[in-house]
Amino acid sequence: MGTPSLEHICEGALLAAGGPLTLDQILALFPDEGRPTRDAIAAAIEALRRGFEGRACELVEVAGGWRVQVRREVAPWVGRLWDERPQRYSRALLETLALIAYRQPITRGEIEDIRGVAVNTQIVKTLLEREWVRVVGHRDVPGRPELLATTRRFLDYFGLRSLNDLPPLAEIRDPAFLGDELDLGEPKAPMGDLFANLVAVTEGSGQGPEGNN
Amino acid sequence: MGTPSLEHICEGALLAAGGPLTLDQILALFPDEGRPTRDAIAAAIEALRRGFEGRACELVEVAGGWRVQVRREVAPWVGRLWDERPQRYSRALLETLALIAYRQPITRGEIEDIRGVAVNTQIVKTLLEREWVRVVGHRDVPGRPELLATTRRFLDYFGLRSLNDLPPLAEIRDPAFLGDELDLGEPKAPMGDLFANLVAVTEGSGQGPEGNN
Amino acid sequence: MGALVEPSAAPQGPDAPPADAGPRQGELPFAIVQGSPLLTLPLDLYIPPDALEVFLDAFEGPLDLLLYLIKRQNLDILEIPVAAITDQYMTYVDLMSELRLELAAEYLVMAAMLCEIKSRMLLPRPADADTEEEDPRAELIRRLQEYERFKNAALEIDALPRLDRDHFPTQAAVPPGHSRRLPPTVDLREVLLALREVLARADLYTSHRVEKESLSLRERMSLVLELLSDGEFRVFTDLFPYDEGRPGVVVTFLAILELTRGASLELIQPEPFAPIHVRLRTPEAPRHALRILSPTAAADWDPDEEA
Repeated sequence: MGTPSLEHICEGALLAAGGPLTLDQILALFPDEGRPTRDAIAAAIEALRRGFEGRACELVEVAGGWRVQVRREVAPWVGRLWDERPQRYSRALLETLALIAYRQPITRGEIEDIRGVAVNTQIVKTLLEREWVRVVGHRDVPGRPELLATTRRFLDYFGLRSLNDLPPLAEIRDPAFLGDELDLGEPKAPMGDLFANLVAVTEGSGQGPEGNN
Repeated sequence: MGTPSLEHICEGALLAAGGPLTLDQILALFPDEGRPTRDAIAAAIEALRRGFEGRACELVEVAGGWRVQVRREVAPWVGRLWDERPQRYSRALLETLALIAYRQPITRGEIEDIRGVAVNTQIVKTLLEREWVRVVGHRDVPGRPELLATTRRFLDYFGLRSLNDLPPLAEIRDPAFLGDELDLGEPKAPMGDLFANLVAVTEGSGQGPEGNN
Repeated sequence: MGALVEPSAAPQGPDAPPADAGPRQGELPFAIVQGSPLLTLPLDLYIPPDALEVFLDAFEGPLDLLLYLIKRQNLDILEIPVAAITDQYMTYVDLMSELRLELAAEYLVMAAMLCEIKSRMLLPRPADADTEEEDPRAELIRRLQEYERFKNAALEIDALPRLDRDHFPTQAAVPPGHSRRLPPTVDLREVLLALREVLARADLYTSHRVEKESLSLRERMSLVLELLSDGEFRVFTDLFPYDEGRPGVVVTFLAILELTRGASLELIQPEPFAPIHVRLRTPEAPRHALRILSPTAAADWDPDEEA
């Protein structure tokens, strides 16, 4: 094939990488002299993405960059390459994960408050081991509980580009018997901005703190 | 893409497998009922092989079965994905480099006199290979030891216009300088910002050449 | 593309589980007792402790159980009939304690909360609107809603296509031998810290004082050596830069003197007032750093073919 085109180099790298690659990682494959521009790489990736249409794989953007993945339609057969069935996660684990994803950074105690039951230590351990969740700090209250947040690996695993791609949270409705004077108030988001953004996106716009219906 | 074709299933499996697959392994992906014939699989593989022509990867038969691999032409770029992570340089190397920068042209013996220990040959070799240091002459004393000096590349790497941009020794001796308040974060390759800070500090003090004590 | 191979009727593939096999509250049997699903709790019947345990295990705590009780009756959380729900809830709790099942503390706390709400609902509410009192159910409703939204979010996250189940990354093989060993990156600060340490150590010996020399002089010494690195003679005056003004000339002159003093250079003047030539010292050269040749010797001397 002679000297490979930019698109071929990107294709080879993305097919071989086994995980997402950022534009910068792709740029780093080229020596300093003769390094293509970011725009050229981006254009090659876009051409590649279209080229994958109708094939067994697709090129998708996730938090960690661009990734070639086997299409969902083929997964049932391909999954049989590996003996173990894909893991199913308990509701307790998924609820804990959901709370960390939507309410991060969050302490274990805050998770317990919302779920109404103690958080199983093993669940948090599993989430940490899978590197879906990590400790990002400690809340400055007695006991200095750990603050948990999701990782880029979590986003990559679930094919998300950012937390904004999470399915929107359901709204909280005010009971009919409550007048406006009663502010049920969303429990204050621990670390303001991150969560404020998340809420704004997930709960839709043009809605008060707790949309009244 | 609807129900996947046999060819798509083979393509997905071969790309995801991370190693060669035999026809039997591919056959085993299908449940007993509705399993295609070996001939059908072989035909699909042949179609796939031709489909890969002119792309970044190729489908080749190796001892372990069929494997998708990056074409040789693309390998020089793709192989860089697995560049070996750099180790850190030893303290001895950094000390040697610093002495060459501040006391050039300097012989190995003079470096040993100041450091109080022998200079490892490998260290000088590494500095020469990195092209941060070179031999600029020989001192005319018995043994004619090499005189070492820093290079233009050294200045470029550390973002210096000339050696005068290095902070004077007096400042380096000051325990407050380079202290934690000057935390410059992770070592980024060539460090524009770091150096901007340093220059600001050194220039602010009306730096003479090399202030003593 | 060749024959379509459809392994089973379900489009999910060979042996995919039913699409919504996940537990769905409100449709989930309490338990499977001897093969048959137990859809409503037979309060009037003996319940094997095992079954009750399974039943309780299906819930993620008191809030989940309450949500189940509400949804089972197609009630809206917002209009929760506290009296009826409390009675049902208490039935379970009583049953559990009768059976001496270990009851998680959360269930008891919720029981106490429900009883309190129920009793407050029974109290006559003050007639005047000024002292409007919060509905006793408000906090419970808020908690139920809050829990429910995350319970649903968990189901949605579970439904997201994910690696190892719905997608697989590709891993094409790469011919070996193309990866490189990268040199470490170095921070100038590291170099300076290293130097500080050397200086601290050197100070202990005090025999090595760092002299007062400017780095520009040191740099110029290196440059002069580099200019002469081919071992050839250069005309002395050619070593001086003319674009750096007086300081440039001075520093270059000092550098040449310093190098000559250190016997790295030799200066040669064939005869008085003739141009001075400079080159690197070589082992074969005579020991004098500065030679002024005698007029006779100078007559034969040619800098370009120096022995």
